[in-house]
Amino acid sequence: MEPFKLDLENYRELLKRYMNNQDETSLYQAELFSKLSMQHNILPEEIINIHIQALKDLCPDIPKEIDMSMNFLLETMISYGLAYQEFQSLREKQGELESEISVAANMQQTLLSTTKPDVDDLDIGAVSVPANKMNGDYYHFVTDENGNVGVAIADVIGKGIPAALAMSMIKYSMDSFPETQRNPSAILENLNRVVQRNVESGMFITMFYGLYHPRTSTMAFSSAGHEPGFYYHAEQDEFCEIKTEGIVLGVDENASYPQFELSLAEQDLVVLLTDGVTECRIGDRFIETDEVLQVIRDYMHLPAQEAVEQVYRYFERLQGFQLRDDFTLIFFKKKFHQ
Amino acid sequence: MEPFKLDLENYRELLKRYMNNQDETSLYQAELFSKLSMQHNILPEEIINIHIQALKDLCPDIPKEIDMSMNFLLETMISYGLAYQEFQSLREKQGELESEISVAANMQQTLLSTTKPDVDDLDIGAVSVPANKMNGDYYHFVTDENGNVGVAIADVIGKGIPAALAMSMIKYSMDSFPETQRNPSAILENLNRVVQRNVESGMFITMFYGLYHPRTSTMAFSSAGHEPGFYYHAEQDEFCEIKTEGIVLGVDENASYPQFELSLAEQDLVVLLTDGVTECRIGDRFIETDEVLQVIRDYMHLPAQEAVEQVYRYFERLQGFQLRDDFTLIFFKKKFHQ
Amino acid sequence: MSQSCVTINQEWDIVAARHMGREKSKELNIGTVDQARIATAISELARNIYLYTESGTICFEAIEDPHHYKKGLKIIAKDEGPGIKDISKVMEDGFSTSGGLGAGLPGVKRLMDSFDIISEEGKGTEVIAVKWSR
Amino acid sequence: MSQSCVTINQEWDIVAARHMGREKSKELNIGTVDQARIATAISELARNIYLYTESGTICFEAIEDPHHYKKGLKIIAKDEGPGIKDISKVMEDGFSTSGGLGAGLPGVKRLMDSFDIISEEGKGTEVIAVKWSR
Ligand SMILES: [Mn+2]
Ligand SMILES: [Mn+2]
Ligand SMILES: [Mn+2]
Ligand SMILES: [Mn+2]
Repeated sequence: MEPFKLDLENYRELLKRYMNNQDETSLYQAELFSKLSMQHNILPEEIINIHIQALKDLCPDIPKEIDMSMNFLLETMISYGLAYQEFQSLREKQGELESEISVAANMQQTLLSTTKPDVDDLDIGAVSVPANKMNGDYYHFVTDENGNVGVAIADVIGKGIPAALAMSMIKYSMDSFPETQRNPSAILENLNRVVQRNVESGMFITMFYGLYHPRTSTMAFSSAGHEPGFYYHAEQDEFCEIKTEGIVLGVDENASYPQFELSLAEQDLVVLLTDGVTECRIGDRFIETDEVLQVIRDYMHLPAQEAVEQVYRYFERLQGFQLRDDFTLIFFKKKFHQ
Repeated sequence: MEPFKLDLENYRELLKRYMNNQDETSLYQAELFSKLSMQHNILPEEIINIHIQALKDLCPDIPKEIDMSMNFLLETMISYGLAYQEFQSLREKQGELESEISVAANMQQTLLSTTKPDVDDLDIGAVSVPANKMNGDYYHFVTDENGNVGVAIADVIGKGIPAALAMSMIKYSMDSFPETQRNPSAILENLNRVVQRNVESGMFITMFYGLYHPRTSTMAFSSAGHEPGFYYHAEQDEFCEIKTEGIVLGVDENASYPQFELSLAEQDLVVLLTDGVTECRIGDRFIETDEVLQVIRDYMHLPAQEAVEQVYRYFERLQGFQLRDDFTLIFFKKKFHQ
Repeated sequence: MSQSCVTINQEWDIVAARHMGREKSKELNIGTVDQARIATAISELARNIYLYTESGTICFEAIEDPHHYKKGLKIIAKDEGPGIKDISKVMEDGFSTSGGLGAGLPGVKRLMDSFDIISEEGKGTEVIAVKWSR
Repeated sequence: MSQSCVTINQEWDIVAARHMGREKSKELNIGTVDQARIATAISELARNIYLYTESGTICFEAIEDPHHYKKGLKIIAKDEGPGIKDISKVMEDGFSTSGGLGAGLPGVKRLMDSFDIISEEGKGTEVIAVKWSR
């Protein structure tokens, strides 16, 4: 195919060939013509105009009424042309805003970054993907001097930039807690007060905090209204929901967060997640818990990091590659004794 | 004019009238037809199609080649139709983003809110207005148990969302400093390390920190590359620049911030500001320092809060009601002895 | 430098203004596409007057550039309506002024080659827009 | 359930695929506008194969909905190319895949009534899209 020119002559030649042959090649070139025209900011009314010109050249005896009808058609295209121009400015504006948000998202990532702890008897996997650029979910690992592993998972009710701002607050606050207060119940009580004081009413945060003691193979945990996780009991090959009590952060200044405990045997698995996983929407319906557990079951034999990534990919596809909510999933797997 | 229907019949009637009369009324209605169509998400190729149908109804003996030519034209419109659909999703997305930013800006205001301290011998005024929705300037007052008044004023190099995120960080960090380190030099050294550690390279923060001791009527201060403020010496009726040394935060981990002192006599005034005030742009030129001081002089006899607001309003108007940078101005005025 | 004007009191006057604008455009040899754009711009300006003010006028003037290289059509839309409080706001896309149906003043700006607006609250608004013949 | 396929090796094959798609659409009584949309979707899919993979196929299948209420055209575009690493990314507007000239996969999704994609890095990509006759 010869190189493409964006002009009346070219359009006329294409149109002529199509009128003679009614061939698909001409129609394909019509498509290319319009795409190139768009790249050169040609508006739809100009396409109509070039069509009128070409038609008059090709059929000089075109009936007058048909000629007139084309002017009428041209008139209807002006507003579409305006919309196309507005689209172009909006795209530019959007580009600027998106690069601002990218910078902010990078800052957030630097700020919220965490390292998976390297513990002998645990295989840990974690994935957290924002629905948009900025993440309103949060997870964090800490290891104290006794080798205990703390894991936090949280979700701001809401998404995007405001949620991300609130998450940064949580992170700063946690960083400034003294080491002595690092048990789940105390941490949530502390955070609750911070949220209560600093966050506008109407913005709530749910959080689960677990503290794993390798010596006893137990996990102590408390939850502030967070989406319940699951405990997979390997011996009985059974999942059960991890029950907790405790209100979301930021509602009641005097809230207390009872602490529970879970004993992990070999091959047991603790699944922590946010509602972006369990409230995955497929078309018009939400996914059922059984389906979620089935997907987890399908991949949990894999190394923990690979497993969470596969589960994520599965749900990403199920939702047509457009997450409706931030998605965070953590696998906490007790290894075989070696 | 009769109520408007969005259908083939209606289009055909309009087209028929135009073909008979070539009147402006029909063309005006063509415009209304296309605008209403756009509101109902009708794509341009559908307009072409309805035109083809109407034309065939009105001229049953339309030459075959002209009919074919219209199919060719229709083919060129598909891409424009796609662009229109993309425009609609983009507009929706943009709307969401803007309301997100509004919420975030509100949160930021709650977070950064500060109360002017009530000190016997001081009259304090402060105003801070963002150029866009989110503020990359920051000011804050603290009063310690001895009645000393701390004042911080800062500017992130950059605007918008990333700047606002960085500002939140500054605020959290300052909140968590122990009381014992609240002298200007130490505060800036501390913050410098926080910024160095947590903020991506390329984002800098300038800050001025002053600590006023009412007992001695002196203000100790340090600056991290911040826009110099002014000291008005009432006795000599003279302004002078407040000289400082110290590099912006986030550049050099080991930077130190020398501390200076200023004695305030009755009616003396300390003016703290960000470069949004001094680099106010009028058309093509920047304002001169003398002009800034003249404006300050014109209003400084007023109560401090009223004075800063008047100065702001003056500059807002000068810039055609479109701030190019965040604008922050603080007056710190030593009262008459009563 | 003679002006021809149409007074806008009712919706029909929008058509009269478009008609006059189109005739003037033809006299100045402005092409079909630009004629249609000018007509749409006139609709927008006239609809603003019709919807938001008691009455106003749309005037037309044939002009020449300083070097006499080209001719153009100048449209002056003037009213003594409530005026525009925040001009930057109405010049933003998406902030439409004519009942959601129009592209607003940013649309007029796009349809024409040059655009200026003067408005005072309580006194009225004047929009001046030019389209050159090519 | 018989499929007709076109192998995409060179640019000309895009036209062959469009042609086959259009013929099938006509057989299914799909209207002119939708025919043009289907052709544009095929261009997009075939151009992706042509530009980014060694070769691939575009197949067509006439289908019926479960209640036999309506007929539709199913398009299956399959290649053994490099696969798509981040599918959500290529499904975003503005992230065009065909050399800046196309509306990309989001365009295909808009042009058709249903859309699905399976891709594995290093193994290839399969897009399945359906358009129903109205
Ligand atoms: Mn959330
Ligand atoms: Mn969520
Ligand atoms: Mn700044
Ligand atoms: Mn500044």
